[in-house]
Amino acid sequence: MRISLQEARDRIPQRDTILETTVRLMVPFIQLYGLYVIVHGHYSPGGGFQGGVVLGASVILFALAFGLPASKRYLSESTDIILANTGALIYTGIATLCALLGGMFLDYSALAKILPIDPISWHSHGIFLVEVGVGMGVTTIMVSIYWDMASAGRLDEGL
Amino acid sequence: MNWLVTLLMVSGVFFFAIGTIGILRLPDFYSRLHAAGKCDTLAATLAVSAIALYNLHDLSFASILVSWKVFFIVFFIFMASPTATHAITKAALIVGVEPWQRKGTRK
Amino acid sequence: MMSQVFLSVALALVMLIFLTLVRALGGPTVLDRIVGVNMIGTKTTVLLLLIGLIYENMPMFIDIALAYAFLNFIATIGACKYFRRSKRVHLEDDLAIEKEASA
Amino acid sequence: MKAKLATFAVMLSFWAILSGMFDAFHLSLGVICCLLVALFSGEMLFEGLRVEVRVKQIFGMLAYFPWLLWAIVLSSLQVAYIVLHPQMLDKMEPQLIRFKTKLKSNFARVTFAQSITLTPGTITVSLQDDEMTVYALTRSAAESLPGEMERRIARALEPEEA
Repeated sequence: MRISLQEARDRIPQRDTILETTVRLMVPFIQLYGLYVIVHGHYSPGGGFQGGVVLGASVILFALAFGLPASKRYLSESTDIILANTGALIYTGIATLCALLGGMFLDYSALAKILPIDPISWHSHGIFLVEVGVGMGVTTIMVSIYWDMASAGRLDEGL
Repeated sequence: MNWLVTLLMVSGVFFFAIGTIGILRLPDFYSRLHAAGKCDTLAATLAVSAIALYNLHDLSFASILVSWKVFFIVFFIFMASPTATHAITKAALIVGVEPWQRKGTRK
Repeated sequence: MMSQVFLSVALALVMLIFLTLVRALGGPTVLDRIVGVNMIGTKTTVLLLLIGLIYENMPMFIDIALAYAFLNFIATIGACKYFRRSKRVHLEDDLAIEKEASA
Repeated sequence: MKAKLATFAVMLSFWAILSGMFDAFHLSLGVICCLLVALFSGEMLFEGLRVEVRVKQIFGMLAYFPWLLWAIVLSSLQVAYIVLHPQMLDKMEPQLIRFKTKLKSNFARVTFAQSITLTPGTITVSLQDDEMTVYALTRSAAESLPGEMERRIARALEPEEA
């Protein structure tokens, strides 16, 4: 049946079923990809920041498809803040721990005093731990920046 | 094998070219989306599967995994491209972009 | 021999990206620009894979291409969602209104 | 719970493809990452459906996929014909049409909508319950809907009702 432009405009539903179903199928894969980028930081391009961006983008995609309130049910505001602070704490904590144990700031080989494995492998493990912290921070800060900007700081309906 | 890869790749570029000419030549927004949505999906599928096929020329476990990863991009484009087209069409309809009409026909 | 094929295909893609840029820059409405940018994103994904083949460093460039494909899709959806709110999509109209206001 | 386990299995196979490294360190990290994703988005892949239903749908999609690929080739050739035709404006007659689909499940409807977007001369504008609004480029494309594609999707995804 042929219809006019105005009629089609009036019939656009509130919830977009096509977008929602596709996004549902995509989000877990994007999240796992983000985690993969964080974990394989020293073999492939990437690391904490890039993986965090992909992870944050997956939550933003969820928020775009289902609306801002649904995304706040998915990742609550308090969890978001706690994760952001934990991420920053991991980064600075490890860096300061190195300094306290007698090395330089972010000098991972000093960590060998806690757990005696050779300093070279502590380098890679230390970088890995720091990147997990950076990833957590970037993810949650990206999500909260999106929340603030999409709803002009009111954290209500949003885009 | 090399010929097949070349053939797939050239046809991919051909459809990319069709899509590009399409969005440059077609008269209105909605018909441009036709060129963008369909041709780009097919072209990306052809080109990316050619890359996955070429990647298998030294057959090993690692290269098979890499080819699977390349194929994942194909799956993703297959899901993402129609969804993006749909979202853009809907946005255009809501903001009220007028479709092109042939002279003499009424809506 | 195959690397020559890949190189010429990559060059052709770059040319097509420039042609698409015409629509992305000059499209009459904002939504035309979004379509143009989305198409450039698809071409860039393929181009990244081709660069990976040319430099024989496939595993690294696949990661970049995958991330690019994800972010391209998310950016398109986000831009659509944003411009759905604004009722004026012709940038020229906006410029004209601004000119009137300042005059 | 079952949905979470199934998500975990799917994620683990995806991790194996992504990572390609099977030493103990990376494998254990992979298990942790998959667990995290399964905990956070366990319900997302299955949207409240039973796991068996989703698995059946995936196999139905595999059966339907080759035909869809062929339809996309045809549609791209048609776009090529219109685009390269010197008087292309004569070939076009854009129109919006609306029709009801017979498909029952959400997934089948969305598959149908996406397939319409990918096949000759039509783009899905909106989908509300069983009503679809489609923008068609030519009259023949508009008249061909719902047509054969709906029957094929019904056979692939909803075999018990066909």
